[in-house]
Order: sequence, then structure tokens, then C-alpha cells
Amino acid sequence: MSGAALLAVPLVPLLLAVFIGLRPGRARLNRLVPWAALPGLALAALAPPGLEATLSGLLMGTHLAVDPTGRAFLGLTAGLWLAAGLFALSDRRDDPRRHRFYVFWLLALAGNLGLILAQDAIAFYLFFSLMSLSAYGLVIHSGKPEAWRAGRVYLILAVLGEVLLFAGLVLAVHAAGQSSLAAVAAARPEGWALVLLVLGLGIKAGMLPLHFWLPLAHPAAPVPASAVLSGAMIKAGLLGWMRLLPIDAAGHAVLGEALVLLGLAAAFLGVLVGVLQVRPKTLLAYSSISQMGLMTTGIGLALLLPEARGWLLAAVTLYAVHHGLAKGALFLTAGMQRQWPVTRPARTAFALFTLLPALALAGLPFTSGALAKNALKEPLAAEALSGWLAHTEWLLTLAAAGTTVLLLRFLWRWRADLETAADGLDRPRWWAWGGLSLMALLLPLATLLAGPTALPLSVHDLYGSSLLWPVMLGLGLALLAWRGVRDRETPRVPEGDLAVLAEAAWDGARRTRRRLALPGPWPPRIPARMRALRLGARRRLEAAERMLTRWETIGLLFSAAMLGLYLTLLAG
Amino acid sequence: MNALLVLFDLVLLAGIVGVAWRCLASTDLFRAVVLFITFGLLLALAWVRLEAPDIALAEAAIGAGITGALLLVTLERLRSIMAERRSGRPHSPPPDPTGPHALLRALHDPLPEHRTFLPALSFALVVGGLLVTALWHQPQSVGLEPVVDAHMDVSGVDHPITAVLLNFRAYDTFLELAIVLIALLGAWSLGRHDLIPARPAPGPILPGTLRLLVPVAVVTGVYVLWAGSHAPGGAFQAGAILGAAGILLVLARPRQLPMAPAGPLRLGISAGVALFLLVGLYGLAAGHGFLGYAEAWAYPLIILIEVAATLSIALTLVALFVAGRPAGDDT
Amino acid sequence: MDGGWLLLAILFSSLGPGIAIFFLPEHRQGLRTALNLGGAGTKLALVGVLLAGVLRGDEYHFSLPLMPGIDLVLAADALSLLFASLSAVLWFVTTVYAIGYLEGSPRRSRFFGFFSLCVSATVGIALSGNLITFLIFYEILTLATWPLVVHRGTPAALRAGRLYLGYTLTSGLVLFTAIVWLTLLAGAEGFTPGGYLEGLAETHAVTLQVLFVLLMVGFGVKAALVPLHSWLPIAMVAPAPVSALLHAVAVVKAGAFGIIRVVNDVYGAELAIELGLTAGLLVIAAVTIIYGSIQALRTDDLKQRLAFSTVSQVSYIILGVALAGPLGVIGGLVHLVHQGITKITLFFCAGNFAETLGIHRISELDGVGRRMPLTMLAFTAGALGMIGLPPLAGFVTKWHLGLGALEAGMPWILGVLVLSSLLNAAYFLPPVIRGWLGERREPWHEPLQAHAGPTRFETHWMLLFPVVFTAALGLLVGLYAGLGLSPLGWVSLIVQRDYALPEFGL
Amino acid sequence: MNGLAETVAHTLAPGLLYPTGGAILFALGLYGLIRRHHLVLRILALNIMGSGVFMVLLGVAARGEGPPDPVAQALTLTGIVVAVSATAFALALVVHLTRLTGHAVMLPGPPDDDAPVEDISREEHHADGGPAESSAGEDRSA
Amino acid sequence: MIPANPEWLPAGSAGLVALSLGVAVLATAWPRQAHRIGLLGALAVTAWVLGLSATFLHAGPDPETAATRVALGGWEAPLGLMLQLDGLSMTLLVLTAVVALATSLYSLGYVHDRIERRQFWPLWLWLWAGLNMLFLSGDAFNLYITLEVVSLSAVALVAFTGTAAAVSGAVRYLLVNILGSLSFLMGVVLLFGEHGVLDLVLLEARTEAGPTERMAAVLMTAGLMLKAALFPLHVWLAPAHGSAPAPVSAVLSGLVVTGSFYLILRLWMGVFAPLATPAFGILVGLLGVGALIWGSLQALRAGRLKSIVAYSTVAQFGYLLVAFPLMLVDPGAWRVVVFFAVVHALAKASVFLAAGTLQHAAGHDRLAELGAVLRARPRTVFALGLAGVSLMGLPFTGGFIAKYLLLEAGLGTVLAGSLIGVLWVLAIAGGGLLAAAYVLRMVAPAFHRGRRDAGEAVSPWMDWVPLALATVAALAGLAGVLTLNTLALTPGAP
Repeated sequence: MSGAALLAVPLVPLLLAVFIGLRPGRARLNRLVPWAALPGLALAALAPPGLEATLSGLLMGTHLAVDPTGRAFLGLTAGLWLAAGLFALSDRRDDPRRHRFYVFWLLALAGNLGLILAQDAIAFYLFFSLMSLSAYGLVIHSGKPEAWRAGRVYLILAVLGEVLLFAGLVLAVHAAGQSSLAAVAAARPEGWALVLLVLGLGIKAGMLPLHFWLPLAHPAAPVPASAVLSGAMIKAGLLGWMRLLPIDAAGHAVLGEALVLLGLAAAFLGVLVGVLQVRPKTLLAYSSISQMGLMTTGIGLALLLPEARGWLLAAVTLYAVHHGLAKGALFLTAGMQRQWPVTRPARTAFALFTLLPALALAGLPFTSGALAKNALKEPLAAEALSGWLAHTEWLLTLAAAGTTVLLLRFLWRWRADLETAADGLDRPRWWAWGGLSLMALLLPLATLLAGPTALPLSVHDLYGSSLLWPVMLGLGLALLAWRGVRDRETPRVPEGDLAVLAEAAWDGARRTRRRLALPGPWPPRIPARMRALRLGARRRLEAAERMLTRWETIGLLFSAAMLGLYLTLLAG
Repeated sequence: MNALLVLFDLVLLAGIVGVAWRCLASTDLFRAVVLFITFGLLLALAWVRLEAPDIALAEAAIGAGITGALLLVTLERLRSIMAERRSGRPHSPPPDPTGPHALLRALHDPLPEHRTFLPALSFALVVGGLLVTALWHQPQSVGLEPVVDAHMDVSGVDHPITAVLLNFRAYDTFLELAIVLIALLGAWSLGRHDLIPARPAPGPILPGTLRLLVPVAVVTGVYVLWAGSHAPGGAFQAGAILGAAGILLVLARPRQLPMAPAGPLRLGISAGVALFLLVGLYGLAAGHGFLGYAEAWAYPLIILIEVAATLSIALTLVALFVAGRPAGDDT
Repeated sequence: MDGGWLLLAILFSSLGPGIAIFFLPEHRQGLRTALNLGGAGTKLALVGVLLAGVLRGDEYHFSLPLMPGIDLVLAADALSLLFASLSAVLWFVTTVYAIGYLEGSPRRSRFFGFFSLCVSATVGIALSGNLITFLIFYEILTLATWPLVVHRGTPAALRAGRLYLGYTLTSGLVLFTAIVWLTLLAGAEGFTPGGYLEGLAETHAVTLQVLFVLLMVGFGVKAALVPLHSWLPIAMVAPAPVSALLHAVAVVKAGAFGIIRVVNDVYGAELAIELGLTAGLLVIAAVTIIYGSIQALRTDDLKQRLAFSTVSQVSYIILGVALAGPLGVIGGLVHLVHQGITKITLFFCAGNFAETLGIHRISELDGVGRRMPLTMLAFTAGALGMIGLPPLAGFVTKWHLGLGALEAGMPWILGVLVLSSLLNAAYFLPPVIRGWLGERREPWHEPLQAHAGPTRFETHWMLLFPVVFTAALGLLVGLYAGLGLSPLGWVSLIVQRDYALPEFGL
Repeated sequence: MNGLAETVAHTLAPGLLYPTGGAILFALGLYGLIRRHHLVLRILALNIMGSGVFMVLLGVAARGEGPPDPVAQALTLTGIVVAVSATAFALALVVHLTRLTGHAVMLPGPPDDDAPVEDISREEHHADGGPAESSAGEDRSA
Repeated sequence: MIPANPEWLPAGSAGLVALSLGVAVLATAWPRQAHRIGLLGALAVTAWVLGLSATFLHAGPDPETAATRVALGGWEAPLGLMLQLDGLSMTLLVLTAVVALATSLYSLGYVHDRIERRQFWPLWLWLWAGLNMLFLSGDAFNLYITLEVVSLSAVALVAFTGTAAAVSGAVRYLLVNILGSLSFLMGVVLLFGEHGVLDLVLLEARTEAGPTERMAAVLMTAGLMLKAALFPLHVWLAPAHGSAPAPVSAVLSGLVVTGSFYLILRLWMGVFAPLATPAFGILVGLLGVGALIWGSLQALRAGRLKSIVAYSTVAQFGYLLVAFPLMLVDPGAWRVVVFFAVVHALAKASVFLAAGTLQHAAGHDRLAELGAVLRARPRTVFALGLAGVSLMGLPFTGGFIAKYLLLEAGLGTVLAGSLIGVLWVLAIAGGGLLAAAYVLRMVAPAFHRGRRDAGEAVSPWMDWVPLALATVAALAGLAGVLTLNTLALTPGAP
């Protein structure tokens, strides 16, 4: 029974995808798309603690369960997909290829939900791959050259991530002797296994320096896809880390330090490169990189501070949920440019829905961001980190300033293209968008009321000066920049920064290879000379046989044979 | 040791080898054939010297006589074919582009003389030398003479060679008859016989001579056959003599070959082997073994076989001389 | 002769119809189809009976004296059944496919005659009880396949046939020599789990090494080990069912199976490791895996790409066997089945594209997913399976190979697997992407419709059913790998018996 | 001296002299066979070789004191008849060949790829002429 | 069933000779019914041989009781002639019967002209009788006579088509045969002069390595090599076999050449056994390697179907020569050699018969223009291919078993420490590849795309007999044990 309930979560979208794929003409099926996430949401809300199932016949033994972390991620994921799905339904109404979009949507959804439930390496890997590869269909959906390029980069990195993850899992499972994730983590993956796992999952999580697919994929993908991509899917990498890394009583100083370093670097570099961009969705993508950096830092801290790992993990989870919802809402915002209403109340709502998630991300008090940031920084005060790590808290705080600048830049660029809705407001989109935006306020409430035991937060965690001054600093910086810097229509740093370098390197390699001109897979044709040679040999053979056939030759050979035989008999 | 005999031997051998050499060396075919016939006659002389009168008889009749006749008629045929080709008679078959002429275009030049001369000579010398060496090392073996001698009384005949031929090693002889027959069958399979090349109408001398010679030959043949049981002679020699007579007959009437009736001719040429085989089967059935005779029946059976064999050999030799099957054989 | 009749019946269930078909006039289509399917069905049923029997623990054995001291031996053990059931199942499917594929084409009697002969030889290989029997069926397979390769009769086909024969016959001779030599040394022993050559290890170590190399050259040509693989990509000019047969059911598999037999049942893993033989084999297999993938990447011809992919994939089997540890061998053996199912799907799909729409190149695949969704779906399943994505069959293999490599203490193999997976993805994802997401501008050219009229489905049902079936099979064997009767379960049973392990598995 | 005389005497005995002569004839025939091109001469050469064999056989048979070996003589007789049969057949073939090609020498080489071989199992042959198409029929009527 | 009685063996052997001779004589005397006589005779002789072989096997397994010597006319050696029936001759008699029966049946369809039939059948029956007598003969001079019977009838059959090529081939064949026979006869004379006996068994008992024996061995071996078309004395073979009528080619390549080789084998196993030296083995082996390569190359070059097959005979006989050095190391290998010869004869005969069918259908046998007919006659091509596979030595055919045993012997030589054994092994193994190449040349056009044209209609005999014989050749693989057991019944042989 529990098995059925758990399996239903990924299976419902999967089956719906099959149906839509087989009957692309059925419009009624399409209406079900958003609701495919509902079982996940229901499970997150209603599942009894410790729900698990083992299906031994499936895939060398499959283990599914809902644990606290998983529940939070499940809720975030299912909710975000539901909202984005509703948005998509109306967004894609006139798209002739919408069923294709829905199929990939549902497949990615199944993968995303499944990987949260998966408790063994193989199932995790299965759903992880399902999600990664299906998302490719979402990225390239528009079919524009830009989308194809983004898709290529995405796919290459995704596949790379897959195989790295695969290798890491094999190593880890071999070391652990069994394939359950808990056992793998308990066996403390070391060396190559650890590196491979971090990298494999890091690609998905937008970890520096493998982040560059994000700024390419997000602007290229349709709005709802970007929302789930940034809000939910990249969190899968984070979840994987949380499940697989040796976050236990011993901790892992080296890895922790590395992750903190990478996370902080991502947080600031994301902002730095981001503010130089011009397209709203690209800006949001860089913001995601930056924010994921913060979460990476959180994981790193958990490795550095084993005693606080429970708190920190819960905080990271909270941050992930917060970011997922807020970023999702922001991406939807990006898709509301043509929905500038005419009436005043509607305009108020529009402004509210737009600003709320942005402010939450910046960490304005009483928003989800405030709670998440405070929760994340909480253990740092108590613990003494040595060396440069001692500045971590300060740096985390400072990052909020960057976020503010980035979001202001986003709003500015976004506003430029605002248009009045031509044929009335699109209600489903509004509902989905509004719902998500409001979560910025609802989430802290929910956390405080029904928060996890690992994270005993109180109301005063919702405010604090460390939240405000960075925002102010950000506003100031933004103002300065707005006054002082002339905007350009092309970004100062090309979108996808490192991807451009990689592509240039690839092109160079191709040119070199072409110059080297390796032979093709066909063996070279037998040249005409061989043929002539063969004919010549044939002629010579014939002449030789004619020569032998002469009676004189027969006679001589006969005598010679006699002589030869005699000699050999004599030689004895 | 008789020095005169030795001298005779040496001279004879020198003559034989010399004639053979000249024969092979001659550029004129006719001359070569005549030398070959001479060679055969000299051989017959040598066989006499080696105390083998039967062989001498056979050599003279078959080796020199029949072979000579065959060679001569062959030369005649070749000459007429060449002449016909050269004259380009209208009814001669037109050159077939894919046929023999294409082959002839590719006809190779024989190797230049000087390139085969040395190897051929040296190989011949070496082979001959080795043979001589082997022969000189041979012991004076007794051979089978004593064994044959011991069995003469049960052989049914008095002449040891006939005994060997028709009793002790009758199987060989049977096969020998078969070979003659097969040669004829082979010649026949090549096509119908053609004319012996046209000759000026025979004058009165040949028929006249024939009228005298043929009866003599028949009588001689029968005598030689009869004598075979106790003295030199026998079926082959007799057959050869009779065959020679037949050849003479054929030669005398080139334009009207006897239209031999096919059935009897076939029966005639196969009579020898057929009878021989029947006798052999009888032996097998009667428990004397295949080709064996009861001692009491040996003589008459041998004579019977010899008669049939003589007839068949004579007919076969004539047919071989004519070459090509009679028209009647195809109807 | 216990139960030997069953083995003979399995052999003759395809041989008999095959010979009958040879003498069938071209126009007796109904009877030919009946014979074909009847034979295939019978074989399937008989293999089922055999399977049940072997599971029960019955012994099956048949022998016939060939030469003094040397017998033709047929026997059924778990390993031979693995291969036999694979070929029986896939043959059935391929027969259906071939009937559909060749509908209306000339010289079908000849085709199906040799086709049946081919499968008889394959089953013979599977059931061979000693090396000489193996060799006999192996060579019959070589010969029976040649007419199929050249079936089209085009210059390219004949060239492929020449090359194929050149390679296989030469290797056959090498093999022949090696087997005669081995038999001289060790006698005509039957296959024994753990090998039968220990006694010679002391005295004839070098000879055994040389013999191993010869045997590997002999089998390596069919198994398309680099550098003996050239014939395989060129032989892809053959009709699709033949390619399926070459790549999935029979030829390539026969080579791989031979290597398995030699390593496991002639030399035995222990001796092979002791003589340092597996290390060389591992390197060759690894090189082949990478090389095949790189070459596959370089071609635009769909079937050629699939062919190079076979070169690469079959070496997974060899790799597993050469790892010579339980997990590695599981990975190798199970890939025998998985690669078969997956690759046959892919070739069927390629055939469908070619037959229905005249598509031969990857660059022409744009948008084919809309015209032929089921075929494209199957192709996707196959391609992803080849890459090794769960829950498809290929993943199970790769997983076990990876674990086996670590178990054998050779983590570099994992690197090979990773690299290979990357390359696999690099050459298999583009066709999939083009098929689903590409756009076709001009209308389809429909050669099938042109000569067979409109069809109810996206293509002739006899072309569609096998594709869907094998694709589903590929999914199921991966998805339900944990079940006892799945290929993985069966292979685990084999390895458990071979290595006398009480219980293991992941 | 005595030894030499004995050796000479021994050598000059017919039992050794004639076999030697036979060996010489054999070698001579072989030489001629190689050197001469005309088929008739080749047939003669073979006959001379054969005579050499017979001379060896009879010479060997005449060795020793007693009467010559009748078996050897019988064999020789058989051999002579076989030789004449073969010669007769060979001559018939030569004539036939000459009629077909105009030359009494052997045709060259391996079967020519451009020379078709008639197939006797086909119907085209004249019912009366047998396989050999020749001018014989015309000759007769002329 | 009447139980076989060893007592019947002598009468059976003599009876076989008598029966085959009787059929031939009857056909000669009554040519109009020659084909009917031939058919009935073929069936009778085959039945007789099979019955004889059953009796023979039944008399085993002791070679001394099974092997039989029959004194013809009741005269024992040395006075009389002996027929000699042992495992070796029995095997070849059965082979002859099978091939000859197939050829006879085929000829019923192939030689259908009323007049040709009369010429063909007597000669053919004489040839068959000659072969039977050759295999049964136990007397040196009688061997010469039977050889002459065989060669004269064979030459006549070669010339049978009457074309320039055929007659030219026949003339060369005849002259070569006479030369070979004379050489053989000279050897016999030398032996007779030395030992005073002609019977092979008696000779064997008396021979030791002396100059006479050596020279006799040289003369006889060289003569027989010439007759058996062993490289480099093979050149007469292709013109003769290539231009003879198909059934004749089948018999020539399958049986007549094998007959000469049989004699070589018999002599070297018996009379000349003390003479053999390693150098001799190596020379013969090298000639064999040469034959393999040269014959195969020529087969790859030749443009006519039957020439290819004829050259393949040259190549395949190379194996038999290569076996000689193996026999010096492992005397038991002679049985393998004979088995190989048997299998080769079966396969080669069916290839020739199939080629004849194609030639008849197309009206020629130029390979380049044969495609259409090949495509339209799958049955014949199948026969060609099946027999070809046997020639290649691939399973499941008799050729495989033979090749296996040869290779085993070769490797045995190598393992025994002979360096040159490696060459023999390479030759044995590699020869199959060359064979594959030329078989492929013959068969491949059937698979080309192109016009199909069945050509002239052929009689059902010509359609089915090649296939049947090819099947026999293929299934000979199952008769390996039986053949080797039969061969083991040869007294005195290792």
C-alpha cells in the first residue's frame, strides 16, 4: 500500500506523459497536466512519518521513502510544479507544439518527484537522469537557434553530470557494499567517489565553475520551464549532496572548506556577472547561481561544523524551499510582461506580486528570505571558524546586497518591456503567479507554526539589522550605478560566461582536427593501382602457366622431378 | 664367351641406337617413319638374339608392321589435310573466330632450340646414367622361369609363353585385349571414319599381288595361331598377320571401303574379350577362380580363346587402320 | 543421450523449416510464412521446456562420434540456455520483422532458408558441449550468414560479403588450428565450469598463452574486437533483419559467447588470471569500447553508427568476462542479453525508417518522431539503454561492470565506462533529439506506401510489432532486473554456480 | 689384368649389354620427347622409350644360365600390344587434331578463357556427324 | 537378412571385377542399349560393392581376417596374379561406386544424343571397370595394365566433345599418360630384374634400400606423379579436365587422379617404405605447398568455371603431398590422407557435375557471363556451394573432418619437434582460405543483382544429381569414423 502511494507520485505524471504522447490531439488530457504534481503535494502534506517501501523486483531492489528533508523538498517541488503548470497551461495555450512541451514537462516532473522519494542509489540515479534529460526538451522548446545552443550546452553538462554521478555512485556503492543512500553516506565516500559525487551533483546545482548552463538555459526556455528549472530542478543537486555527502559527526573539513569557498565565490561572482547582463531571465539565472552559492556554503558549513549539521541542513532546506518559491515566482513575473493591467487594484496587485518575491530574495524582514538567511547564519555566531572562514557570516550577509542590486537591475530591465494586456487578464496565470508570490509571506508563517524540530526558529528570526543594511547598501549601489553607468543593449559579459570560452575551445579543436584530417571510418577504397596490379598478376600467372604447359617444360620438369626424388632418396 | 657374338651384340645395339637417333633427329616425317620401321626390324633381330622368338615375331608383325602401316597412313592423312587446307577448298569449314584459329593465334613458339638443348641432354644423360647404374648393380636373379617350368604340365599347353599369357597371367592378357578394344572405341568416338587419302587408281599390280598374298597371309596366320600352343606364335602374332592382310585389302580398294555391317562388326571386335570373360566366369563358377580352367579343359579353352582373340585383334587392327567408326555403327 | 532428443529437436526446429524453405517456390508465400513462424514458435516452446528442465536440475546431453576420440556433443547448461533463449526469442521477433521487411522482394526462399540455417547454427553454438562442436557450428554460422550479407546483390553488398568472409574465414582457420592444438594437448574435453586446463598450467604455460591469443583472434573477429572489427560496419549494407541477426542475435554474439566459453569453461578464470591472459583481454576490450564509440561519432549513416556502436558494446561483454570476478562476469553475461535486445531494437528502428520513409542518415531524421512516434519511442528506448540510463537494460550491465571493475581492483575500467557512456550519449542523443525535436519542412517520401499501399499504423504492422516488442522487452528486463527469472537473475544463478558462491548481489 | 678382362666380359654379357642399350634407348626417347615438336615424332619418341623398357626387360630375362624367363617375355608381348594400341589411338587423335587446327603440334597453354568449349549435351550437333565436325563427309562424296 | 560371411570375400572381389568387366563388354558389343546396360550395370556394381564392403567390415576388426588375396585362375603368386582387397582398396572401391553411380545417373541426362550415347557408355563403363581393377590389383605389372585401361578410356572420354581444345587436351593427356606409364613400367622392370617377382606383397618382403629400388621408386613415383597431376607436373590436367564433358571431368578429377595417387600411397606404404628419407618427405611436402599455392592462384585467375574446378584439383592434391612428411613422423597419418582423398573426390565430382549443369544451361562456362544462369539455378549453385564448402574444409562437411585430422597430424609433427612442421601446418590451414576464395568466385555471381535466365532446359538428372552428391560429400563428415575403421583393416599398414 505504501509502495503504491510512493510509486504513484512519479507514476502519475509518467502515465499522463505516455497518454499525451500517444494521443497528442486530446485537449482534455492537457488540462490534467498541472495536476499531475498533486499526488506529490498530497504526499508531502499527508504522508505519515516514516512512510517507506521496498520493491525488490524492481531495478535490483528499489527503496522509496519520505523523510523530513524529502518532505520539504517534495512540498516545494510539487507545489512549484503545480503553480508553474497552471501558468504553463495558459502560457502555452496557442503553442502548436504544446503537447510536446507537456510530455517533457511531465517526464521531468516525474523525475524530479521520484528522485526526492528515492532512497537507493539506482532509483535516485534513474529519476535524476529522467529529470535531467527531459528538461532538455523544455530548454529547446522554442526551437530558436539560441534555444538549440542553450540546449546543447545543457545536455552536454547534464550528461557529463550523469556519468560523473554514475561513476561516483558505483565507487560509493562498492565501498558501502550496498546501494541504499543512507548506507552510502554512512560509509563516508572518499577520494574519487567524493569528487565525482560533488561534481556530478554540482553540475545540476549550478556549482561554480559548472554553472554556465544556467544563464543559457533559463532565457531560452519558456517561462514556466525556467521557473521549475530554477526553482525545483537545480535543488535536486543540493538534495543529492545532502543525501550522499559524509555529513556526519566526523564532518569533512577539506570538502567543507572547498564548498564554502565555491559557494561564496558563486554568490558574489553570480551577482557580479549578473548585473552586467541585460535580459531579465538571464539576470534571474545569475541570481540563481548566486543563491545556490549560498546554499552550497550552507552544505560546506555543515561539513565543517558537524555539531551544527542538523540545524544547518534544516536551514539549507528552508533556504532551498524559500528560494525555490521566490525564484519560481520571479520567473513567472518575467512571463507577466504582457499582463500589465489597466485597473488600479489590479495594478497594485501586480506590483505586490512582483515585488514580494524580489524582496524576499533580498532578505527583507518578515519575508521568507529573512527567516532563511537568519536560520542559515544562526550557528555561525556560536561557532568559531578559523582563518578566512571566520568572515563567512559577514560575507553571507554582504551577499544580500549583491542580490538586491541584481534584483533591482532585473526589475529595471523587466519594466522596460512592460505592456498592457491586450485582451484582458489571463486569470490562471495570475492565480499561479500570485499564489507563488504570496508564499514569500506564507512560508515563514508555516515554518514557524509547523517547523521541523531540527530548526527551532522563533519570530525574532524574522528581522534583524543584518538583514536591512545589506539591502540598503544594495539600493545605494544600484542608485549609483543607475545614475552613473550608461546601459547597453548587449551584455558586457556574454551570457553563459564560461560556455563561450568552452565553445571557442571546441571550435578550435575541431578546426585542428580537420587540419589533421584523420581518415574517416570507411577504409579507403582500393585504388585503381591495386586493380591494375591484380590484372598484371593475373596476366603473369597465365603466362607462367602457359610456359609450364609447354611440352618441353613438362618433359624437363618430369626429368627434374626424377632427379630431385633420387637425390632426396640418396640424401637419406 | 663368344667374341663374335659380343661384336654382333655391340654392332646391333649401335645400329638400333643409331637408327633411333636418326629417326628422332630427322626433319622429314616420312624418313622418320621409315627409320622407325627399320628400328622395329632391328629390334626384332635383337629379340631373337635374346632368345625371344615370340617377341621377335610380334615385334616384326606388330611393332614394325602394323605400327609402320599406321604411321604411314597417318602421314598420308596429315599430308592430305594440310594440302586441303592450303588449297582452301570451298567446303572446308570456315575459320571459326572463337575456335581453333583463336587458339592458333596464341600458338606459342616452341622454346628456342638452344634453351632446351642443354637441360634436355643433361637430364637424359643423368636419367640414363642412373638407370644403367641401377641395372649394373642388379644380381643375377633367377626370375620366374623355374616356377613356370614347374607348372607347365598343368598349364594345358606346351609353350611356356603361351602358358603364362593364357593361363598363369590370363588376367593381364584379357586386359591387353581390352586395351586394344578401348583404343578402337576411342578412335571410333572421334567420329566416323574418313577416306584414306585419294590415290591414283591402283594399277593392276597391287590387286594382283593381293590375290596372291592374302591367302598366304591367312594360312600363315592360322598356322602361327595353332603353333602358339607349343612353339613361338600365338593369338597376337596371328591377329597381327591377319590384320596386316586386312590392311592390304583396305589399301587396295580405297574408294569402296567394305561397308561392314555394324552389329557383326561390334560382335567381332568384342568377341575376344567376351569369350575370354565367359570362360573366366565359368572358371569362377566352377571353383577354379576367375579366369581359371579345369586342368583337363585348359587346352581346348585356351585354343578357343585364342581363336576368338585372333579374330578380334585382326578386326580391331584393321579398324584402327581405317580409324573412325563405320557409318553403319550409327544407324 | 539423456534428453538429447530435446536438444536435437531445438536444433532441427529451425533447420528443418530452413531446408524446406530452400526448395519452396518463390510464390508460396503463405506456406513459407507458416514454416518460418512455425519453426520459430516451436523453437521458442522447446527452449521453454528446456529452461524448465534445467531449472528443475535435469541433465541434457547428446553426443555423436565424429572422429576417433572426438565427439559432437550437445549439452544444456545454464549458460548455454541463456544464449539459446536469447536467440530463440529474438529469432522469433526477427522472423516476424523479416517477413514484413521483405514483403514483395525477390529471392525470399533463399533468404529465409539461410536465415533459418543461421539461427540453427546459433542455437548449435549455444548448445555446444565442447570446443569442436562449437567450432563446427561457428563455421556453419559464418557460411550461412554470407548469403544474407550479400542478399541485396549490390556491389557494396558483395564487397561487404567478401570482407566478411575474408575476416571470418581467416579467423576461423586460426581458431581451427588453436582448437586442434588444444585438443591434442588436453583432449576433447567438454566445457567445464572453472576450466579443464589446470593440469597443463605447469608444463605448458607458454603454449597455453599462445593458444589463448589464437583463440581470441579466432573469436575476436566475430566479436569485432579492435583491430579485427572492420567487417562489421561495412556489413551493415545488408537488409535490416540481417543486421539485426549479425549484431544482436547471432554472429557478434557467437564470438562473444566463444570468448566467454574459453575464459570461463576452458581456461577457467583462475588459470586465465594466473597466466596473465585476462589483463590483455581487458586492455583490448577497453580499447575497442572507446574506439568503436569514437568511430560511431564520426559517421552520419544511421546503420553504420549502430554498427560501430555494436563494436563498442560487445566489448562490454568481453570486458565483463575479462574482469573474471563474479560481479564483472555478471555484467558481461547479462550484457549478452541486454545488448542483443537493445541493439536489435535499434536496427529494427533503423530498418523501419529506411523502409517506411527512406531515411538512412541521421541528418534526415528531423521530425520523424511525429510521423512514426512508436518507432521513434522504441529507438529512444534503445538509444538510452545503450547509453546506460536506468531503468533500461544497459544500465544494469554498466552498473555491474563498474562494480566488477572495482571488485577486481581496477578502477581505471570505471574511467573507460564513463568515457564510453559520454561518447555513447554523444552519438546516440543526436538522432533521438532530431527525431523528437527536429522540424521537417518538406513532405515525407514514402517508399513503403508507394509499393505496399497505405497502412493502418505508422508502418507495416509486422515491422512495428517487433520494434515495440523488443523495446518493451529492453525496458522490462531492466526495470524488473531484480526478479529471479530476469536475465540478471539467471546470470547471477550461472555465476553463483560457476564461482560456487553462497549468496551475493547488490 | 684378369680382373679387368672379367669385368669387361661381365659387362659385355647380353644380360647386361642389352639392358644398358635399353636404358640408352629410354634416355634417348626422353630426350627426343622433350626436343621434338611434331606430335608424330613425339609418338615415335615414346615408342622408342617403350622399346627401351622392353629391351631392359628381355635383357634382364636373358641373364643367367638357363632358358630366358618366359614371364618376362610374356610381359613384353603384352607391353608391345599395349604400346601399339596406344600408338594407334594417339595417331587417330593427332589426325583429328590436325583436321581441327591445321597443325600437328600441341595447342598451347591452359584452356583459353576466350575459347568456348562446345557442349556435347546440347542439340546443335548434326545427327550424322558425331561430335567431330569435319570435312570428311564432303571428301567421301567428292 | 543373410548374415555376411567372410568366406564370400574372395569370390566377391573376383566377382566385382567380372561384373564390372561384363557390363563394359556387354555395352561394347551392344551399343544401342549401352545406356540401359550402363544404368543397370551401375546399380548392380554399386550394390555389389556396398554388399562387399558390408561383408568386409563384418569380417573385421582383425585386418588379417578381413583383408583378402584372391589368386586369379587359381595360380598363387609369384606365378599367378593376385587380387588384393584390404581396407585401403575397399574404401576406394566404395568411393568409386558412389561417384560413378552419380556420374552414371547424371550422364543419362547429359549425354542424350542417340549416337553419342553409343560411344560414351562403353568407354565410361570401361573406365569404371578399369578403376575397380586398379584398386583391386596386387601385381606390379597388372597395375601397369590397369593404369593403361584407365588412361586410354579416360583420354578417349576427354576427347569426346571433339573440339580443338578437347582434342588438344586429350593429346597432351595421352602423351603424358604414356610417358608416366612407361616410366612406371621401367620401374616395374627394374624391380622384376632385381627380385624376380611381381607380386606386391612378395616384393615388399624382398625390398631393401638399394640402387635398384631407389631408381625404381624414382621412376614409378615420378610417373605416377605425372599421372596424378601433382605439382609441378599438373599442367595437362586443366586443359583435359576443363574441356571434357562434365561427367567425365567429374570422374577424372574425382577418381582417375585419385587412382594414381592411390598407387603412390600404396607403393610407399609397402614396397618402397624402407627407402623413405626425411629429405624425400620434405621435397614432396614442399611440392605440396607449391601445389596449394599455385593451383589456387591459377584457380583464382582462370576465367572458365571448369578450369577453376580443375585447378582446384591441383591445389587440393597439394594437401595429399603435404601429408607425406607427416606420414614419415606419424605413419598412421596415411588413413587421414586417404580419407581426405575420398572426401575430395566426392566434393570435386559434385562440383564438376554442377558446373556441367550450368555449362549446359548457359551454353558455355565463361564465368563472367554466367551470372544470369547462376541466379536462375539456385539448386545447382547450392550444390556448387555445398561441395565448395567441403573443399574449403569447413564444417559440417567431410572436408572439415579430413582437414581436422590433417591439421592434427601436422600439429603433431610440430609438437614432435619438427621445425618445418610449422610450414605444413600453415599450408594446411591456409589452403582452406585460398579454396574459399575460388569457391567464392564461382558462387558469388549468383548473389549479384541482375538478370536471371535459366538458359537451356536441363534434365532432372542434371538438376538433382549434383545436389545429391554434394549432400553426400557434406555428410561424409559423419562417415569419418567408419572410413577410418575400414582403412584400419589394411594388414601391414601402421
